[in-house]
Amino acid sequence: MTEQKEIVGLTRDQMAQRCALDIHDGSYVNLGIGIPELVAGYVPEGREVIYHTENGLLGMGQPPEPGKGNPELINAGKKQVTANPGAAYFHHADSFAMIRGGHLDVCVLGALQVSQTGDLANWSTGAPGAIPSVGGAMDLIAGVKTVYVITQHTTRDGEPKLVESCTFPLTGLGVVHRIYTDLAVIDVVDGQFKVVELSPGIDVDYVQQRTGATLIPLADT
Amino acid sequence: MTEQKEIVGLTRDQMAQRCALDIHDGSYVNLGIGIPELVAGYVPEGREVIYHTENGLLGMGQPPEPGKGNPELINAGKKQVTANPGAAYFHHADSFAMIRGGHLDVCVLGALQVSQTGDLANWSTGAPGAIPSVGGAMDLIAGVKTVYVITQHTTRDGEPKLVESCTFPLTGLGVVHRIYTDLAVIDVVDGQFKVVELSPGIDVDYVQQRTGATLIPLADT
Amino acid sequence: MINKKVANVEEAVADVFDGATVMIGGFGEAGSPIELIHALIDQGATDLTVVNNNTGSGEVGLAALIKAGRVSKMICSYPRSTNSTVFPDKYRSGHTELELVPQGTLAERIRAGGAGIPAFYTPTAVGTPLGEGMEVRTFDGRQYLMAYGLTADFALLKGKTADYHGNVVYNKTARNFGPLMATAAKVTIVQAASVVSIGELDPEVIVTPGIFVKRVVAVPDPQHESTLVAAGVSYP
Amino acid sequence: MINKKVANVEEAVADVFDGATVMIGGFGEAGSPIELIHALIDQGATDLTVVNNNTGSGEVGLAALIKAGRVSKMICSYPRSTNSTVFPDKYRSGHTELELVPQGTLAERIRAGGAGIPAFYTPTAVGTPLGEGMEVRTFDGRQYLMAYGLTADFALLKGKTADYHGNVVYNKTARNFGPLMATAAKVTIVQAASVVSIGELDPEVIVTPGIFVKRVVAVPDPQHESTLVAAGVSYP
Repeated sequence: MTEQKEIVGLTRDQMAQRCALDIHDGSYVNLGIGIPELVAGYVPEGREVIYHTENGLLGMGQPPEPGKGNPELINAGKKQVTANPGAAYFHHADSFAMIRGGHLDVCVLGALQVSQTGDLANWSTGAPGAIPSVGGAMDLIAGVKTVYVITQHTTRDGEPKLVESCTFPLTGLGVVHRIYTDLAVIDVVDGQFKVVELSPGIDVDYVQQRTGATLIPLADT
Repeated sequence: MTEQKEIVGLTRDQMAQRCALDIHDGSYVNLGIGIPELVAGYVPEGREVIYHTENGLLGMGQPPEPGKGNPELINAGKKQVTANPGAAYFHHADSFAMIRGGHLDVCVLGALQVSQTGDLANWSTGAPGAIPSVGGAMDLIAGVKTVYVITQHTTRDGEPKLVESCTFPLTGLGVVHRIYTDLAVIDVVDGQFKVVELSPGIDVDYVQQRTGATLIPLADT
Repeated sequence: MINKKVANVEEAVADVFDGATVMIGGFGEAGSPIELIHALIDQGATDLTVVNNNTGSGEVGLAALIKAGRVSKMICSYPRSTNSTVFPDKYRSGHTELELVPQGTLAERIRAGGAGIPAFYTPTAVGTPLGEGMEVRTFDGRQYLMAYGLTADFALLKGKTADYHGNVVYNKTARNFGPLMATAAKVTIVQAASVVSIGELDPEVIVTPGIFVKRVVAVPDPQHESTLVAAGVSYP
Repeated sequence: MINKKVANVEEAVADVFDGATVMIGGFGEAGSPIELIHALIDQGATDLTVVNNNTGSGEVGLAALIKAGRVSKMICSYPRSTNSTVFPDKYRSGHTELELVPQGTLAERIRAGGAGIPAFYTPTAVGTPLGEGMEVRTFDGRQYLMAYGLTADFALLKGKTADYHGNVVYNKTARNFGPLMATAAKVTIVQAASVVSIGELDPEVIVTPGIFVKRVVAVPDPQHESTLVAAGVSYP
């Protein structure tokens, strides 16, 4: 009797950990809300990474100990944080000068959809009656040097999030460099999705079936 | 034997003193190099005026006592100054945001020529071979709410400095509100020079003869 | 003599008029001038255009102003926040119009307004729904959108310490939009936990020089939005 | 670990290349990084485009760099200063080109370059010779000129105190163009009288956050231009 192989892919923490491997020592990084926030917990030994939060802090640290928070020291998700030694506070125009001016090395964002040309949709489903809210997402992807996306490979309903072209309202055009999903690490190269790495126990056909565009498999690279 | 009346007009200090009368309590003021600098010494009793120097200081004070200066605390003329209590330092973009954004109430400048439409020429004679230098003059007259000029009524050669239209390269178009000369106080109103006040012992004909445009005399106003 | 201190928040906001554009500092609760906003609710001005990153939380501060029906238009980047329950109704009923602006473009538009810059170009939002209707221009082979400077009649801000000349320092991430809005409003009003004598603030560390500030008012123990919301407070 | 401190000024400027655009901080002598400039003279890079408010004084610092023939173009607002005797010759002989920019437009162009803004509109210089050739556009009935963002390969700046992350605070009016240029150069190099450990600078008072700075170098007793000029020093 053979054991049925259960395909699960990476957990949220594993995706964050995989992404953290690609963030170099000395990088200035902005992490989006959700899975991207977990990346901060997985910086490899020996690397120092400085976190930027667009509401005016460079050198953001971990959440405060319970009861020790300050309602005037928060992150872009409006959660209480701390400031590391070497931190600096500044106003919103200076903060977005860092972003728009290309001074941040990496941002890591969530996604509703990513197209094979690197378009990102992550701010609105375009549903009627929804309250549209964009925050700093469009600024980040327009300005930060390298844009990483961490996302489940498909929606809860099994719909592909990696697609030929986005159907949701765009956050930006041609901006995503690399995507970390539960199933694979995928680069956007010359208008195509290129598989860089498969999660343990996952084969490329399995990923292709769950992707809305043609993948360039590992073997061809 | 009648005494020959000697016509002299106001001294440099008297011109500055006259100008100081028109600067209201609580004003934020930028003073140009030369006679305008003297205005700071004549603020009437009971008024508080805050001086801005475009190289990054609001709350500029008097020159330091001899030997007590700091080469890193200077004014726009690169002379050593002091900072009054309540002063603030800021960078050049913030300093010119104050100027361009219309936050300064008054600037007082020197002039080569002023036209009857309020054009000012004060940065270049346009002489061949001269090294053109503009500094902050064009920014000041484009941004400050009220622009005063203090100048001798004529050049050393007796040529009028108040003219129908400037022949020297312009600093700005239609920007001057009031001119303080050794002979008169003159407003720019609707494209004409209007005499507001004559210096003691000076009559309007005397001023008109030394002016390169038609004056609206006091009597007609 | 220059003394910009006024006696209380009521006096500070007394001249806000119907139809005014009011910039309100704060990112979420950090920097939100709750006491000034509550004074504005009491004062009664209506048909306001409000500029803030968000739309408030619970039924206090900015959310209470919206709930009271005083806001006919919001200019903000992120109206949909946790506990932001008031704005959706006013938006869907058509009472409150929404101008949605990316956060960095919003910040830069306010800075530009204060700095006498009528318009600038930004790469943010190119090719997106928020770039629709904006002028597109190419520099060095890349597309940019033209954005306009933004100014206001009033700004209501929260500082940490102010002095009688209107110099202000802020507290941590409560700084956010404050220094920008201070420059962009005709009448900038700052509440600060303490208002100190001239010369007590170090000229090297002042964030908002007094030239940008018209009035300061001491609010020694400012309330925190999250505390009020958790306690279920509804203003007034 | 992040440690931006380099051993000396020679190492700090070692990679400046021929033809580079170099922003140099300072307004007159206040904020002029004389030791870094002298190291650049020794280093030998030439055909430089230099951005500074002035053109130096006497035959030290920036004036010495110009005198050595290394500057093919100056972008500045006020080349004609007391003791500015070197530039006029280089300008008249055609060795050094001049781009004259009003001071506020120069400052804003540098800020824009650092902030990812390719162009903006300004009322300064409308109708003057310095506005010739610039695009004119009317907003709200007033004319403005379009000015472009300005960036550089290197910035040489003088701070008061820096830390190992590259955070910088300045001294009085020596701040001037420093915080702007720090943002607009690919490689920003700061000399500071002291370089301190991480955490020694208060996060509330840092003027240039470390993200903008590539290298810091300690120059404990920086020379003052006016002292050198008065002493008749000619570098090298």
